[in-house]
Amino acid sequence: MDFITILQLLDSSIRLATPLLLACLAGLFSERAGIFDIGLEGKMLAAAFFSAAIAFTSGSVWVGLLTGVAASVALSGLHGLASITFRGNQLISGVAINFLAAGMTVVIAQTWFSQGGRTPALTGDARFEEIVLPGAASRIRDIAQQSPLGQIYSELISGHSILVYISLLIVPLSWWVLYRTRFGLRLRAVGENPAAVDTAGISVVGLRYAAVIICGVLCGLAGAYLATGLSAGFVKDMSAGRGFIALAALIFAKWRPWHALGACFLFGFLDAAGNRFQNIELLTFLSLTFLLLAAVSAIMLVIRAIMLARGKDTARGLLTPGIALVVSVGLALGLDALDPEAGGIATYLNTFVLPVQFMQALPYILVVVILAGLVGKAIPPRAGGEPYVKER
Amino acid sequence: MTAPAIELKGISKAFGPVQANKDISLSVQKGAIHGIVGENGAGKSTLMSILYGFYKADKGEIWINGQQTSIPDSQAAIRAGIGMVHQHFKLVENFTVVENVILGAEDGAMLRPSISKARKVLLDLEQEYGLEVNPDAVIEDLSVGHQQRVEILKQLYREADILILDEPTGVLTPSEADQLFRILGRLKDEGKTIILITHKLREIMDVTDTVSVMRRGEMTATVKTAETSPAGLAELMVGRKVLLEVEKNAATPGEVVLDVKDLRVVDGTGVERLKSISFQIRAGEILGIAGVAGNGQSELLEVLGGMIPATSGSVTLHGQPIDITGRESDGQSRRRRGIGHVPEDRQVEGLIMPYEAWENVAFGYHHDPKYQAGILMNNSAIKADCAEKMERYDVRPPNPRLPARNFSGGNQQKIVVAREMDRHPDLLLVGQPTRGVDIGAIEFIHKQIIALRDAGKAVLLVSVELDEILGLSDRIAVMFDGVISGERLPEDTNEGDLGLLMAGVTERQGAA
Amino acid sequence: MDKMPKWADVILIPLISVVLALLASGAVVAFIGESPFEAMRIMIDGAFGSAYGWGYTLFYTTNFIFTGLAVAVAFHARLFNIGGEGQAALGGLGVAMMALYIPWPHWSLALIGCTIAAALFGAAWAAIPAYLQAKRGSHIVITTIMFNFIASALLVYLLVNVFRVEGSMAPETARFAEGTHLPSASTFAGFLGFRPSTPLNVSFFVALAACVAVWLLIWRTRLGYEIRAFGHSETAAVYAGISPVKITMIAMLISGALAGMMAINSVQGEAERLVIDYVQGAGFVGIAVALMGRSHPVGVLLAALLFGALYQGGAELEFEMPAISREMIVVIQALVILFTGALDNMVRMPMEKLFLSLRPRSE
Amino acid sequence: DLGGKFDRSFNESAFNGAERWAEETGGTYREIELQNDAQREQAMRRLAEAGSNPIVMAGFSQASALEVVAPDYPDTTFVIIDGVVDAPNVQSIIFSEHEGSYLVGMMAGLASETGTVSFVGGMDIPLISRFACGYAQGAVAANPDITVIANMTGTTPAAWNDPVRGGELTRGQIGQGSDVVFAAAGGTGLGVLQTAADEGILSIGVDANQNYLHPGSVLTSMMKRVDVAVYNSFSADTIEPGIVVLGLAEDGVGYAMDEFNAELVTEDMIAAVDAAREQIIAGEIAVHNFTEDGSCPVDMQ
Ligand SMILES: Nc1ncnc2c1ncn2[C@@H]1O[C@H](COP(=O)(O)OP(=O)(O)OP(=O)(O)O)[C@@H](O)[C@H]1O
Ligand SMILES: Nc1ncnc2c1ncn2[C@@H]1O[C@H](COP(=O)(O)OP(=O)(O)OP(=O)(O)O)[C@@H](O)[C@H]1O
Ligand SMILES: [Mg+2]
Ligand SMILES: [Mg+2]
Repeated sequence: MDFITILQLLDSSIRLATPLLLACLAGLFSERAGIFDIGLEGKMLAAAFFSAAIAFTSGSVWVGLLTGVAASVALSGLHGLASITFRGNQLISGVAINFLAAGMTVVIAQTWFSQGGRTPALTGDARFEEIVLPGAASRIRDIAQQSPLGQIYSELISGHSILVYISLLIVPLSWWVLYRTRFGLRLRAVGENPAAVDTAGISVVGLRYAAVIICGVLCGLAGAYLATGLSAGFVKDMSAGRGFIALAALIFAKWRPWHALGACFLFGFLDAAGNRFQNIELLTFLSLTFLLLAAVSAIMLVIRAIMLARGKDTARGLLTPGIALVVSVGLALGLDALDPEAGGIATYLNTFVLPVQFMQALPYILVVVILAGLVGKAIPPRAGGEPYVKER
Repeated sequence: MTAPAIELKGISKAFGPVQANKDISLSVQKGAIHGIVGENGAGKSTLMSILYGFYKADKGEIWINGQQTSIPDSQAAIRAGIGMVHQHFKLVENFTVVENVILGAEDGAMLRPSISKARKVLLDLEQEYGLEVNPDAVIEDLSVGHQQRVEILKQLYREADILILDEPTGVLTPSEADQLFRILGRLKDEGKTIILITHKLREIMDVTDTVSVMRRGEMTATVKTAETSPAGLAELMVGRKVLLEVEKNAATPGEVVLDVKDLRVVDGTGVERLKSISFQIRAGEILGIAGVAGNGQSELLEVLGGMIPATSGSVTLHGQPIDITGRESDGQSRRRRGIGHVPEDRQVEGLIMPYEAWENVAFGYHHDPKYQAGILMNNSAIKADCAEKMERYDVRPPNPRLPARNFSGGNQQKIVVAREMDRHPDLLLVGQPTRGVDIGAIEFIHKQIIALRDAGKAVLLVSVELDEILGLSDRIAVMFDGVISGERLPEDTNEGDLGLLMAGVTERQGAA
Repeated sequence: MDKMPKWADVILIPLISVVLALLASGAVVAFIGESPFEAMRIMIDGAFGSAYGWGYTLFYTTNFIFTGLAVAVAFHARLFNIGGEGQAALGGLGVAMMALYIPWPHWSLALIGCTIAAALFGAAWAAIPAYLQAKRGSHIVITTIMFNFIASALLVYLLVNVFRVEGSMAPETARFAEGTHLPSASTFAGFLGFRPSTPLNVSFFVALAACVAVWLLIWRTRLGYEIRAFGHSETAAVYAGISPVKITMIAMLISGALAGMMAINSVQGEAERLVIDYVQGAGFVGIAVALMGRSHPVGVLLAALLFGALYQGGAELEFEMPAISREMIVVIQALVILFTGALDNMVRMPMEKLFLSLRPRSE
Repeated sequence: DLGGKFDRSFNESAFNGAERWAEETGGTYREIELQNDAQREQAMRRLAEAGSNPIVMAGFSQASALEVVAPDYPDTTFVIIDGVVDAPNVQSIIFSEHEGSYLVGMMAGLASETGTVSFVGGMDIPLISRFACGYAQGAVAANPDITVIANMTGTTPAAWNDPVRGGELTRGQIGQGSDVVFAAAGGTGLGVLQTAADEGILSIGVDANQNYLHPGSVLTSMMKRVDVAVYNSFSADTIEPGIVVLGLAEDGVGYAMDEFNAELVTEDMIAAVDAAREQIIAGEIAVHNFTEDGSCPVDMQ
């Protein structure tokens, strides 16, 4: 596998991870405040539709973005009404919102545009164009001609929609809000023990609505990115399960912003890899697998090293990821060096072509494996899912 | 004379058909410590919740420092200078101490200044009142005693003038309680007004200036503490004379029932919770285990009760070995072997709160053949059994169809006690049997434990109440840091001596 | 203690909620310029107005009973099984293999065989997430979502590459042999006017039996008692000697088996072959059904009937009113879930006040 | 079929055929859009009982339902598109997608400068493989050294409506050198065509004429004249039972030329492709049909 392929893979990961990341952070705010939200999917879809529809009619993607966000916030408000004000079941409300968005978007689209639940294709200012940084190439074929550093610059750093950069900024921002502001402290508290917040004289209802609205805004960005950034228009059901994957990423990230970035990027990467490597031979597949393992071990090693430096870990903690790194790099290189034409085991292995379905399921399989193997128990915010009831 | 700090006039509150407070009036002078006593469900917590704006009274007025004040929510209460330490702590478990303290009392939108200010204030408070806690400790890592300090610190940080404490000592060790009262004394000296709700009459006698008695939602009396006695208060509360001392005959220990040798428990995080514990209990004997919470008593009960496996060691019951590390390590097989277990926390362990009383009466014994009808459970048999047990153990109301959560703490405990003792287990494990239970129920439960002993059964009693340990036990073992730091006979020791053992001082300090 | 009479609680409030949902749906229908009353009439008539309508309504109901019960059982153990979709798909695979490879002499034997296969395959697909939850604490919501995707990939692979009939374009198995065909409603209830083409078949009774069985299991057996206890408090369960690992596994296996059993209705009973993506969202509808039915078999049955009626009535609506697309039906479903499930208290709170004020005050 | 009425390709095309017929003749027709599998039979029976004749079904998934339904309504004539049902009152219309795909494959091979062309399918089902395989054969015929990359979008029905992933797949293929991409993936294909336009490569539409979507970027479209088939069925006086294969000869499949792609397609390309077309019709070139044996003579990556 050559360098540019890896870059393209990472580049694709960034794009695919962005809607996940936004939706994941949306869920993070909501669930941190104790409101479970399986309606991320629906809100994303509604935002995708309204942003595309209004971007088309107004000709401005920014107006579209605002409308999309507003639509998502409206659904959030509905979720809040059901689960905060009327203390309904948060899961049911989420399910209802998913159905509602799936149906409504198409019904309205059909009424407005008569194109079978689609918006017309967006062009020009009605779309988020990729931002090409100074000196960067934009087209894949031009990038391939550049030097490695230039490739990194053009492929990875440059050439994304503004929403990608915004979403990357939202990660530290979320962290900062949650852990460094009064609002964040209260938000986290209300998800853990609303009674504590209530006795402290703070409005539980107010906080939870605020969280749900933030969730709506972020979901709105995610949906708008899908319809006006990644593609040029709305197609029915175009969220394609990403809301659920974002939810999985959220649990995977244990409800923490930086981890959410990691989880979403990993999911995006697995997705990109599944797209890129369909119909591959077993041998290539194995060497790729070990390469991925090596990457994961390297990350673990770095994390452990940082913890060691901070005095939160012993040197022994470095051992396992270290060994894993050496072994997997060795195996990956070894397998790569085997010549499939030379006969013997290599040729034998190479006769197996993995079915495309396997490669498409692989990201999901890997998520399960990683979850079971690397991540411990995920403990959700303690008051999550329970309406706060205070007799009056 | 200045206006009273708190004056309640004609407060009434009903929860549906339950009249929790009936026309209650109360007046507390500034700078006084006022006690409120009453049975479980008498309405004490409700009254205080009204004062703190948690519930809205159906009728009545609240006057603070001579001014009529409306308290529609907790925020208004805080503004009126009222602070409350609830019976069940209102702390965010995975936050640090300082985060809990500033929650709701932050100085600005940013946390950092608030936190550094709070750190300073906490340091001052610590020096002023001896309330030491590590500001960066996470609540769930703290002992209950420390958690309670955090609750008090929260109120002090808010500069509350009126402090309400709802059963603050229910979960504290005697020394922790003493310390709490010293702090309350100091607060009082500063002119703060304190309302103290407790079931422990000794505490009332020791620290309060005045005391009110509540019964079935009504305020039956308010007296000066100096002019009353524990027995008098008890009678006012329950409506009859109550035995405050445990009455029991001398023990007649028989053969060894439980023999524990070299028991070790290492928990999931690698911490050694029990370090080679060995002891025996004979038939007709109560072994009391004293100790500050968190020194291995819970793990001891859990291992013997089959909730967690031991790492090594041996346990025999009537000479027959019990498999404590392997497959047989579960509550069911322990019950089959004749071990009853009243757990330390009835609400989290002993009962399924949404289950109705009859379902809870079968809990853990649901495999009992007399509860079965073929492959199904014989629900009517269980209900009948439950009604009968409720009758005999004086559970009120005696309604098998009421969910456990709708019983008061004392009655919940009676349900657990009825379930575990009514089968006359050869060995009864009891943890904190009377925590948060009113004196009427305490008397009852103590009698049951003695009766079981007198029937020739072995009892292992774990309690942080030294009164209880001293009153019930035939032998006392003290646990400290996972080991038994000493053994005493009750007639041969006193609270001071036990207190030292509990603190890890093993030399005998001239017992009484 | 009760704030309202029981009939108000179980009948009046859901009824008002459904009416509100239909009013909201009517507004949407009016928005696209059609008559809401006419639409309403078509839907109700389509779902319940004829044996034909009932045949389809109850057919869908059967599916939703299975997937609804599946979610409900897991819910009692506080496990949120979102994997009904995948488990049902695997159940279909089980049924297909059973029906294709064994020459069944009679449908009743085939039904037993296929039910077992469907349950086993469904349970097997739930087993890995259950094991990971029980032993490793891997969040069951994620793992079951992932297993839905994996199941779908597996089925596409098998249907395209293994089971597809030579030369056929459709990724589906061959039609099952005569001996596996389940009697349709026309056979056992023809006197009610059901015609041979009715998809409703004997597996409806299996579904009803499953309701009873689940009710017995949850409220009358020791296992059910343990499942509920575990669902309420894991610590207490351990205290009582109930093994969390065992309960997690068993509850999920039962849940998966129930989801898988949907296949006897759709695959063996109706399609008589396994087609690609035959579950078509029934697993997700099962979540709504279980939540609305408050995880009680009777509630699940009623909620399943409601959704069955929505499906069939919605289909009729679409046939009769060309301007109404299938997405409109989805909207109506959403509104029903929203009002009866999530906004339940919106109706309940004022009703409780009303009943309290009507009642003469005791004391 | 379940993809939805306005999928911009297959189903929409059928609908357009019906509309054209209705406009021209003033006749009326009824349509039913399906929501799930159980409705297939239901819909057919309803239409038959309502007296519709003929009844046209679009989509291979209808075949098994029709097998059961057709015998019950001997007086009604059924037409099934893309599927084969052997019954006296059923006409089965099959398109030779491989032949049409062969032509656009050739065009791709001729237009490609990089020597790599690619294909994006929806789900990996036989029909889509037939498109892919025909396309690959055509590309190789135009340029024996060509590399053909083929990707599928997913394994759930969401694969037909995921333009985002379609775009990513296309980017990946461009990264591997492709400069002509053929999309046979429903709504997902819109993302493919869009990305191709953004990245400045050529794309090929499917089923209906999609040239107008991105003028100057869509090289051509592989037309599958479902509209013609529907129109003919409605207009015909009598419908012969049996299998009707609509291939190049019948103009059932073909490539689209119009003002939107006129500048992209050179005279030479048209000449070469038309020559191949004649040869296929004449039987001189045999385009392998994937569904016959489930394999493809050309390797795809
Ligand atoms: N939220 C509630 N809903 C219904 N009834 C309640 C509620 N809270 C309290 N009650 C009822 O009010 C009465 C008084 O309860 P309260 O908690 O004030 O008693 P208490 O004196 O504090 O008892 P304890 O000593 O056990 O704390 C009880 O009989 C109880 O049944
Ligand atoms: N939802 C409820 N419905 C009816 N009664 C309730 C409800 N919640 C609480 N109660 C009643 O409130 C009373 C007090 O409950 P609370 O939670 O204050 O503690 P408690 O059980 O009295 O605890 P303790 O014994 O530790 O004092 C109980 O008697 C219980 O019957
Ligand atoms: Mg780039
Ligand atoms: Mg109380």
